[in-house]
Amino acid sequence: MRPENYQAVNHPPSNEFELNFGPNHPGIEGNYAFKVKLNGDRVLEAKADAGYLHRGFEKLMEGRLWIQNIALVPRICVPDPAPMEICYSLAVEELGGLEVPERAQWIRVMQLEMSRLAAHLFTFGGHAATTGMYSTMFWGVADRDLILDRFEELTGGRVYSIFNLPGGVRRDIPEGYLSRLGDLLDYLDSRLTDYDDLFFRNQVFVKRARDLGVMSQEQALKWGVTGPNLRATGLPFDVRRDDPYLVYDQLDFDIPTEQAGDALARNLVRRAELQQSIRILRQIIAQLPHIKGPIRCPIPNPLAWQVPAGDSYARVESSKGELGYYVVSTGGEKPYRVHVRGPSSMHAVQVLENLAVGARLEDIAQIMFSLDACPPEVDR
Amino acid sequence: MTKALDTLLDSLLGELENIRVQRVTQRRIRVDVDADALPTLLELLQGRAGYIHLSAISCVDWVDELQFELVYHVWSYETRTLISAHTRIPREPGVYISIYDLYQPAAFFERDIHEMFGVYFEGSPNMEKFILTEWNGPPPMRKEFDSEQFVHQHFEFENYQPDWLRELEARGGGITKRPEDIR
Amino acid sequence: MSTLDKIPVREQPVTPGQSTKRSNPLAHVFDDLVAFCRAKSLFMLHYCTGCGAIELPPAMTSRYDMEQLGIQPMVTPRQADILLITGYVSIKTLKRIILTYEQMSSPKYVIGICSCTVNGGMYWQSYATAKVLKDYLPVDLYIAGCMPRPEAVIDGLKELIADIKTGRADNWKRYFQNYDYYLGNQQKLFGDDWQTPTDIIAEARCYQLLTDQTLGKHTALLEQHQQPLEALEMRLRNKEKQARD
Amino acid sequence: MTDIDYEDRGSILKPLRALGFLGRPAVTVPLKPRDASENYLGFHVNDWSLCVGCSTCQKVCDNAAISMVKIPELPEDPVKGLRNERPAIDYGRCCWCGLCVDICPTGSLALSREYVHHCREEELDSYFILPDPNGMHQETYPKGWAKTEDADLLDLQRQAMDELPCVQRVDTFTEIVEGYTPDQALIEASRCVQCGMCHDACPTHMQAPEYIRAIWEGDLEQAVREIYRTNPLARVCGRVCTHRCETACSIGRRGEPVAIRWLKRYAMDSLPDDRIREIVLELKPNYLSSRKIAIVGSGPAGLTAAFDLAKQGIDVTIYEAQQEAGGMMRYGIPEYRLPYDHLDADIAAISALGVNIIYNTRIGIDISMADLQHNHDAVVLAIGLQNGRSTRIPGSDHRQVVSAVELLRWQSAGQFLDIPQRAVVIGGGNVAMDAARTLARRQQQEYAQVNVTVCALEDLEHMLADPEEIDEAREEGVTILDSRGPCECVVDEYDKLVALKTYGVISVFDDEGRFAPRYNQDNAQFHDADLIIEAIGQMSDTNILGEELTERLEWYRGRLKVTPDGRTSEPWLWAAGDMVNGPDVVHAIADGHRVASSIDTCLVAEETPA
Repeated sequence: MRPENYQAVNHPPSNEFELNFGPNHPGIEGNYAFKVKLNGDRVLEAKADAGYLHRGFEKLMEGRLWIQNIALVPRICVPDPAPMEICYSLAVEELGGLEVPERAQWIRVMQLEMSRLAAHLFTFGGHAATTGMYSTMFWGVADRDLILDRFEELTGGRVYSIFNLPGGVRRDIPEGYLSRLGDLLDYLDSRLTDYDDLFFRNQVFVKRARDLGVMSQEQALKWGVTGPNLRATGLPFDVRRDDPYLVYDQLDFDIPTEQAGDALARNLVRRAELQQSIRILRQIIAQLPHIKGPIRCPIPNPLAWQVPAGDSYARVESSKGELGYYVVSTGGEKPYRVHVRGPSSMHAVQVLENLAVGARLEDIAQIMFSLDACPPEVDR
Repeated sequence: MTKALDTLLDSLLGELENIRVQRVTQRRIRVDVDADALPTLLELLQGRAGYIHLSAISCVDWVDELQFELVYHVWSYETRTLISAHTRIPREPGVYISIYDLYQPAAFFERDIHEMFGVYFEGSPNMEKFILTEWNGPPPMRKEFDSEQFVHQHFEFENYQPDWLRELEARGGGITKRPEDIR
Repeated sequence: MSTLDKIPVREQPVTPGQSTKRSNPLAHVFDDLVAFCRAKSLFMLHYCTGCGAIELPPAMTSRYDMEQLGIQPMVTPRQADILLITGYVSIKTLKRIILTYEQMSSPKYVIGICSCTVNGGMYWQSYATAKVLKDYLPVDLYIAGCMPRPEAVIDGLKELIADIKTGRADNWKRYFQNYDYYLGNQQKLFGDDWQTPTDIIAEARCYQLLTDQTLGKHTALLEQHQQPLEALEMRLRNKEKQARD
Repeated sequence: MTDIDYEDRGSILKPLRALGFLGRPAVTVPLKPRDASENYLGFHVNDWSLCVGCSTCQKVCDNAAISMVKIPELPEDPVKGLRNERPAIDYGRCCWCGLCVDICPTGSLALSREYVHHCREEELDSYFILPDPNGMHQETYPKGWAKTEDADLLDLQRQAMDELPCVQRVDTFTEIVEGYTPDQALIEASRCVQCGMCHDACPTHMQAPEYIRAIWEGDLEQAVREIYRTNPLARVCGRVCTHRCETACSIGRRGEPVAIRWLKRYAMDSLPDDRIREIVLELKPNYLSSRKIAIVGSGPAGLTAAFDLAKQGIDVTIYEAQQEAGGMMRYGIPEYRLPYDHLDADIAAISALGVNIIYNTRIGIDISMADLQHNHDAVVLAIGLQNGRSTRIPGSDHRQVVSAVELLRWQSAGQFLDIPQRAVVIGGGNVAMDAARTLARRQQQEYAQVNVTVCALEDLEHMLADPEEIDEAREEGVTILDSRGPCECVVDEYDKLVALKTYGVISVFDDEGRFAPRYNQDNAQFHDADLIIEAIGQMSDTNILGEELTERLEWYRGRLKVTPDGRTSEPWLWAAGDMVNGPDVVHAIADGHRVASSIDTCLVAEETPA
């Protein structure tokens, strides 16, 4: 068969076109595609075309030991892997009734917030690039890389850390790590104003992003939008606050919101979340030295680990929104079923399809990046 | 808040027969309900307690019981609790009702479950293939589909012959246990 | 078939690999110059096929700055020299990769990074990913890691550049010379009626890379159902549409 | 909420601000690989001197990237738990998660800080590497992700075994070791990584990984089945086995080995006897062979041989001189280590297979070897080592000087009646300890006080008895003197034994390493004794064979000469057990298997006309 990209469709004489947008397109975040129906450059209809990154994670997990899946899960969302590991671990811990030591919980929160910072910086970069402002991307990616250096120091891996096990974390933090992290935070803090000058106050961006992909709060709720995209419509919902996990209830942070619900608002929420993440991390740096104890509760021999039968649904606020893991065990050495609910599975498909209608072709990329859609989460 | 929730749950218990409610943790509630009663339950939850956010629909293939288990995770922004509504449908023919009219996000999950498990949801806006457009095997998430076996039938793997291995084999050594052997 | 057939082909016995002998003594000097320039400015196709792509933005941007090597991302296959396969390729993606690869103009170089391109990587059990990339495309360079750090990628690219300078990186020729083999593997995966719009056989003739391995039973299968593409009919002005708007 | 004013139009001079960036350091790093972090997940390194080839890394690898490769040059020693295999890793699969490092029982595997590798398509074989300490490209990089205390995925602590405290055990013969509770057994079983070192090390190659697995999965019947595949005397071995398996266990490389012996015992004890017998009877054949085999002696070797042969449907008869079966297991091992009812249960299970045991029948007296040969197709000689060796020092032929085996046999048979007030044991092995501790118990029962002295030739470090035996004996009030060489059993004028005279030992072996103790005559001691027990080794009582047969058989240093599978020079006669290769239960069992299979093959060979 011919790949449908090459199915030449002859329309009756009109200026309606069908266009395959992606998967190989710089405006697309990741490996993802749209079938767009255009009138001129107005989008009449957009249909998401996913599956380019499909690996059948949920099937693979059923074939691997509980602990082996730890290496698998971070791959589900490449730009923001830490929440994946931790969410899976939380689900398994709930099943196995494992008590995670407090120190481990703090270290986990540290990873989550670092990962959030990195992911947001990355998303700016993307969005800026879609408006032709590459220097923002260069800055964002370079600063993200500094965070990755800290990840590398902590976990031994730059992007995929594979640092969390059900029951805790795999290593304790290195000597003098927190101070180095503190320096990094100071640096990032000082950079924020640069970003404002370069990007958030940049009229090129502001004028293009405002009133783009507008979504009212009702629509957002109806479409199952979560995370910064939901908060950009004025609803201060955050899993960290409303369904607390780990030690977030001991941490002090705000939930930034915006009212407009357009691409600009979504970016401003992320911009504000950078500050909040830095704030949280500073609290952790202050607290962590006083929290002693083990970094992992004793777990059985991984080769013979049978998690008690049952099911659990764990939720984590990833940088993209609400991330959920539904894990079912039949008391065996492998999961019976793992279902991953990626936030982008809403944003990248339904929401994007809806928001794209009426937009102009060149704005689809912007909308996609402003929603921070992560294709591998959709495909799994 | 939790008190209000309890009263709500009691009222639900009253209105639907054979429904089992079980509070797992402070914010997690498990509800088991018959397949025909589920939409009503969700409607009540959405209408009465503001469970307007469908977090996910999970499908579990209980191949031995010849059943699919559908789990609807709904979240209420008001009561801040997550209700997981479990229901079971027969594996054959594997047809169920869509809840798209209640929750629009259901469209994605139902479509996903359809192509991964082969469960058909009547009334779902789009049951076409989405992720597996170029896959013409059985629904892969079904338990009877053995991915590893499929791979060994359809793919060859790299057969390395590095020099050190050849030398070892010349000296009577060589690979004794391949990873496939212990699986 | 496609218009490439119209290109006049010099009637000469073609031996695979080596180019036909030239009379002009300066020709080789010229070739070396070309190879040198080619190695100095490489365009890398901007296509994130898998997770490894996450390490490319750092490699391309200020921190590691690939452009010091004269390598830049390029958005269209036609102008790209390097096709970077970043990690696992799901079968759906592999089709696009092959289409893209065939659209790229020779000489073209394929780099497979991450474990997955070599032997299936951590998705070796997966029903949805292709396992051994080099069965479907000739690969010039592999970079190990899951995923490789930007430094590793750049180090690999340096080697590729060196190979281009010496003219050693010519695996792209193999695709034309052994098209039947590659097509066979592709058909095994995508079904017998798999075809791409690019007419590889005609191109092979044009590049004088047509060998006895180029054609075979798989290409014969291809001939049966290959039709040329029809162009889309477009009209910019349209009465009734305007009336509606 | 945001504090930035994105309405701000800025001014035309704003771009000049960018000049400020000239002062900032550049973020670009040089175009060469940076040093990786301290616990970087880089390429593998493997310390071959530590690695034992247990293949645990292969089991935990989630990408099926690890193959075990045999390297002929490396040492292989099942008894020490060494395999000459090392992991080879496929970098076309590996994802550098480091689980292999965290689980490695020996701690030999680690990830280095090396991370750059690339190759052309034709060099792709370089992706399949055999990690050694030198790193992937023979350049040694510092270690990255390596084993740390808090990150070990294995439980190195063994489940403690409860024992009777001294006060409770010293005056009774009830079993000392109490055995695992179900929870303990479960935890202990879960520690196993299924490497199979134990299986290789065990003389009779028990299916230890399989039955430990079964225990972990809670399927005790399966465990018992696995045990009976290779060992019909599991209750005995679960208690008194010399557990070579545990010395080989790969967990024992850094921690305490899995308590394989106690787990076997747990499996056997936790099922009711009749259920176990049913499981054994599953092995009973539904056919009967016409062959008849006689086995002399119902020790471990004889019983095992009988068990195997009976599984072949062969009619087996065991001739036992004593009034009960078990040989040394009954008459050599004191009850507090191996309670008789467990031994009886094992024997009952075996005889349930149709093995016929004739008691109180002494070969040479009640029935001759010739008759056995005449009535049976083959005869197995498994008479063990029933006679104690004598020191042959002056007075050692006195009636108050007995051998340890004799004493233990009295005790087991209930014939040990007049208990000596003061006893001296000569010897430093486990048998000596058994005798001493038995005496101690009897003395406690009779006189409520212990006066037993053990005179060992070796010093404490080199004493042959297990350390815990020595400690427990001391706890129970036994005096243990090391480096004392016996020189005379002193007898008074009324021909009554009064004491043992010993010299201090200068050296036990001579320069060539032969046994030739040298004494220091000046350092003489007298140990008062009403009874002297000689525990310096046993020998087998071969008189029963009769001169004529003894003539025909071939001998080697007083031991019967046999082929590896137990055949003597006589075509109808096999020999097995301690009399062939030294005193050890599990070796005797292995011997029994060997002999049985050898007999079976020979009989089959005879049946099929050549």
